Amino acid sequence: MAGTREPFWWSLFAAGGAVAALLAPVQIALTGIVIARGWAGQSFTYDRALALVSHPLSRLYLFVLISLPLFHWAHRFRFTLIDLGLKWSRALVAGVCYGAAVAGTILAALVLIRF
Amino acid sequence: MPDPTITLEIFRYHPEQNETPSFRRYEIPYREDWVVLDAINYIKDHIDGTLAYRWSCRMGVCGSCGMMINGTPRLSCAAFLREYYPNPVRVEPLANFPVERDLVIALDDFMHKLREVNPWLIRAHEQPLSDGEYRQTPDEVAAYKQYSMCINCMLCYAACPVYALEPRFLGPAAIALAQRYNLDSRDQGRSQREAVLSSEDGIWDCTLVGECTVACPEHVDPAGAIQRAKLASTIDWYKRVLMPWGGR
Amino acid sequence: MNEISEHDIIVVGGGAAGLRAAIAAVQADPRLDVAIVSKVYPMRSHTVSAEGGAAAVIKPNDSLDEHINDTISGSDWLADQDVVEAFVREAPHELIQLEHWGCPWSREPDGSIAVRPFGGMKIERTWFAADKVGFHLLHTLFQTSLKFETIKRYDEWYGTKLLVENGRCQGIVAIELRSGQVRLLAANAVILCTGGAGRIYPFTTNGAIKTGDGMAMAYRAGVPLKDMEFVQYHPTGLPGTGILITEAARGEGGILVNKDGYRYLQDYGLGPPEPWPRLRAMELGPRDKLSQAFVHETRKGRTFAGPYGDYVHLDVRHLGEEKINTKIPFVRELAHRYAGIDPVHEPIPVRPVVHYMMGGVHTDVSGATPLPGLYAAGEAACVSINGANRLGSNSLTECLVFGARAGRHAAALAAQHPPRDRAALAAQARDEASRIAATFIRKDTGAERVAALRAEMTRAMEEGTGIYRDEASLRKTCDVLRELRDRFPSIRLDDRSLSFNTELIAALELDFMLDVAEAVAHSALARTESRGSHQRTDHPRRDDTRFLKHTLAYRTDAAPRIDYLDVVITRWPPAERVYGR
Amino acid sequence: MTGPYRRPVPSTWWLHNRAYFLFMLRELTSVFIAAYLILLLILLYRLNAGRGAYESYLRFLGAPGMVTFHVIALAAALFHTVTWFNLTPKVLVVRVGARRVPAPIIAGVNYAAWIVFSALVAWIVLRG
Repeated sequence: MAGTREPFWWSLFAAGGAVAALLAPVQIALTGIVIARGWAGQSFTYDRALALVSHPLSRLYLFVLISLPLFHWAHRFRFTLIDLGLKWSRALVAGVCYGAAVAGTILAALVLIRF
Repeated sequence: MPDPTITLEIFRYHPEQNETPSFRRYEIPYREDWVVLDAINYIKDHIDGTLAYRWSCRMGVCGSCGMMINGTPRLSCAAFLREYYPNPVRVEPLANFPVERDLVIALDDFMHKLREVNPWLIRAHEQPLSDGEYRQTPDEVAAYKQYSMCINCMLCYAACPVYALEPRFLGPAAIALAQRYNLDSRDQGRSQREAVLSSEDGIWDCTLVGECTVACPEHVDPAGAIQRAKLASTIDWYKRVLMPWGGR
Repeated sequence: MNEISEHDIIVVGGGAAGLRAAIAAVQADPRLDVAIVSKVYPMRSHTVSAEGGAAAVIKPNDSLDEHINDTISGSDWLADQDVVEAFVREAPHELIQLEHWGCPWSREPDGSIAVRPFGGMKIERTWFAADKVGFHLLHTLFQTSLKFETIKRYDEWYGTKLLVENGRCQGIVAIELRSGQVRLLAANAVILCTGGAGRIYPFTTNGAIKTGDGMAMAYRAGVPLKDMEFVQYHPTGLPGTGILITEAARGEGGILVNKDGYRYLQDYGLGPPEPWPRLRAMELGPRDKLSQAFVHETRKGRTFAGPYGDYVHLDVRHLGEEKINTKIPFVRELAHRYAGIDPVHEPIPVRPVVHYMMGGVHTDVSGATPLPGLYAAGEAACVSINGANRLGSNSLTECLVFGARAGRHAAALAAQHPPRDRAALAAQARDEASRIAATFIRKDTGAERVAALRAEMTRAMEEGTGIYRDEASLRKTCDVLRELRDRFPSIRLDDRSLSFNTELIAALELDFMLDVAEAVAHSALARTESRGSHQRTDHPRRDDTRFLKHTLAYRTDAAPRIDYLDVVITRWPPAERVYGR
Repeated sequence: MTGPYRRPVPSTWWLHNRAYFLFMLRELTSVFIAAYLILLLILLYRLNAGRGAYESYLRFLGAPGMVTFHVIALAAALFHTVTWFNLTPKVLVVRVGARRVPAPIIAGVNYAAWIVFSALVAWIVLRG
C-alpha cells in the first residue's frame, strides 16, 4: 500500500531539503559562477579538482549532495504536478518523479565510484 | 456633510432560485466601531431579510461567522469595517466548501472528518472517578494546549489549496485536533489515530503552504501540527521497519 | 408529513447540558437511541462563551457545606436547599469526569487541579482552563459525544413545538434548516437544554442564539416557568457590544474604580477595600450587588459617560503582563480587539450587562418537569440552585450535574414506555407545519418587520425590567409586550423560501421571546419585594413572609397566570446576606 | 432546486493570491536545484573522463547562458534556504519546561549553521 511508504519518501524529502538549504547556494555559487567564470584562479584546475574529488570523504559528500536533494525535488514536483491539475494518476506521477530521483542517485553512484 | 456610507458586495446564491451565484451591492451607514458582521446584520434587519448567514457569539469564540472578506478567510465578527473603508467590502462564503445558500457553507465533510480522527481521550485503563483527576503538570498541559484552541471555524480549510484541489484531504483542523490528543499526556490512543492520519488522504497530502496557520484566528498553527505529525509518523515508521521486533 | 424519525430520547440543544444529558443517557442504558436536535452545530452552542470557570469542592481547605452556604446566601435564600446539596455533592464528580474526558483544566505545579477565587464565594473553588472554560468544556463534551455511536445528531434543526399526547411529552416538531422541511421527531422522553433567553434584552453577553426556545416550548405545553423575574446582570461587560469580561479578571485581582479612581464598592456594604482581593468582599462580592452599586454610582454622577452609556474602569494593570497572559489571555484579546485598549497598560471600560436567567422551566431535582416525559437542564431549566442570584462559576457545573441527572432519569423512563400513537403525533405535526406555512411562508399581508418588533421588545425589557424596577415601569413593559404580541401576526417576511430561511427562524425565535419576556415582566410585577437580582424601588425590602417562594408563571391566552411554590429550606434558615466582613 | 453550489477551482489558482504564488515559487525552486545537480553530475563525469573533457565542459559552463542559469538557480536556492529555515520551527518543537523555544531561535541556529557550512565548503574548494 502506497500510503505506508509515504514516511520513507517524506524522510528523503526532508533530508534533501535540509541538505539543499544548507549547501545548494554555496555549491551553485562556486561551480556555476565562480569557477565557471574563471574567478577561482588556480584552485580548480583539472589536477586540483581531480585530487579534491578523489578523496573518499569528498565523494561521499557529493553523493549526499546530489542524491538527497533529487528526492527533495521529486517529492515537491510530484505534488506540484497534482496541484496544477494532474490528478488522473497519482501513482504514476509519484512513480515517474521518485523514479527519476532513483535514477539520478544510481548515476551519481556510478560516476563517483570510478574516481 | 452627509453621513458616511460603505458598500458591501455580497455573494448571493439560492438553491431554489439560482443556477449560479451573483453579487449584490448594499450601501449602508459606515460606523467606525462596526465589524463586518454588524454591517451584515444591518442589511438583514433593515434592507434585505432574505440574506442567509450564520452567527452567534460575536466575540470570536463560537466559530460560526467565518466568511471570505475581500478574498481572505476571516471571522466576520473580528473584521472591522475601518480596515476597508472607504473601499467596498466583498463578502463571500468560505472558499473550498459547497455553498448551501448565500454565505452559508455545507459543513458535513468536516463534521465527518472530525469524528474520523477519534478526538477524545483514549485510555487503556480508565481510572475510577473516585481516585480523582489524572495528574498533569502545567508543562504537560502546555505541550498540547495550543492545539486545543481550535474553534472549528473552518477558516483554515478555506485557506488551504490542498483541500481545494482534493476535498478528501483530512485537512488542517482535523489533523491539529488529532495532534491535540496525541500530545496529551493523559492519552494513550496515538496508534488508533495513526491509521487515519497516515492514510492516503491524511497528513501526507499536505504540502505546507502554511496559509491555514496564517488564517487561524486562535493561533492554533495547524501547519505546524501537521508537520509534527509527519515527523512523528516517520520516526514510528523507521522504528517499525528497522526494529520489527521492537513492538511498541 | 411523510417521515417520522423515532428515538428513545430526544435532547433539544447541544450545549454543555444537552451533550452531558445525551452521554449520561447512553451510558445509563447503551441500548437506548438518543438524538440531539440543535439549531446550531453543537460546538457553536453558547456554552462556548463562558469564560471564568466551574465551581466544585476539591481542595482540602474547602468543604461541601461552604459551597452550599455560598450558593444559598448568594441566592438570597431562594434556592431549594435539598437541590443545592445534591448539586454541591455531585459537582466534584462531574468536573473530574470532564477531566477524564480530556478537558484541559489549568493545573498546580504538582499536576493537580488548580482553582481560582470567584465572586460571592468564601473559598476559592473555581476550576478553570485559562479564561476559555466554557469553550474547552463544550468542545471536550462534544468530541467525547462523538465516541458514542448511539447518539445521533440533527444539527441545524430548529424545534418549534413539543408534542404532547395522552398527557405525555412524546416528541417535537422541528424545521430542518437546510431543506426548510417541517419534520416530526418522536421519542419517549424529551430533554430541553436550550439555554437562556438573554436576547430578550438589547444589551447582553448572550449570543444571537439565546432566544429562550425551550423555555417557550415548555411554557406553551402547559409547563410553568419558574422565577423568571430573576435576571442576572454581569457587572463587567464591554460598553456597546456587551462582550463579557470574565469575573476571573477580578478573581485574579482586578479592581473596579469610578471616574475619580475610587473603589466605589466600599460605599455599598462590600468593603473595606484591601489592596488584594478578599473573598466575598469588594470586587469579589456577588454579581447582583456589584451591578446595583454601578447604578447608584451612575446616579451620583461618578461614572464615565461614553457613547454607549456610562461605564467604570476594571483595572488589572497591577497584575502584570505575565499573569494577564497566563490567567486571563482572552480578556486581553477581547479588550484589545473590541475596546481598543491593552489591559496591561490601560483600564478596561465596563458596565453591567444582561448575562443569565436564574429562572427557567420548572423542574424537580431530577430535571423532570410536571409534564411526564419532559425534562429540562442547564440555563433553560430552573431546578433551582440559583434562586434570586446565581454565583459565578456555578452555571457550567449546573449544566453538567443536572444534564447528567436529567439524562439518567429520562433513560429510566424511556426504557419502559407504552407504544406511541403515531397517527395522533403525525396529525399534530401536520397542524404545526400548516401553522408555520400559513403564518409566515404563504402569507403576503402585513407590514411588520421581525427586526423592528424585536427592537421594540428589547427596549421595553431594558426600560421596565432592568437592574431596578418599579410597578409603573413594569406595567408599561407588560403593556408594550401585549401590544407586540397583538402586532406579531402582521409580520411579513422578505424571505418566503425554504432552504436556510434564517428570517423565518428569526420570526419563530421572536415569537418565543415574546412569551418568555411576558413571563419575566409579569413575574417581576407580581413580586412586590426586593431579593437578589430583583430590585423593586417601590418595595426595597426582602419579604420572607410573603415571598420566600418560587414564582410559577403559566401561559394563558391573556396575561400569564402567576402562582407560587414554597422554597425548600432544610438546614440553612434565611438570614441577612453579608459580604465584605 | 439545484442543491449546494460548488465553486470551481481553476488550474491557475496559485496566480490569484500572493501567498499561493510564493508557495508555488518555493516548490519550483527544487526544479532549479535539481537541474543544477544534474549539471554538477555531468561535471564530475567529465572530470572522470579526463582533462580535455573537463576543460571543455568548464568552457561550456562559462558561456553567458549557463552563467545566467546559475545566477537564477542561486536565487532559487537562496529562496529555498530562507523558506526552509523559516519553516523548520514548525516541525521541530523544542520545549524547555512549559515554554516552547521561540521560532526565531530555532531558525537562527539554522542560519548560523548555514554560514558555517558555506564558509567551510568555500574554503575547502578555493584554498588551493
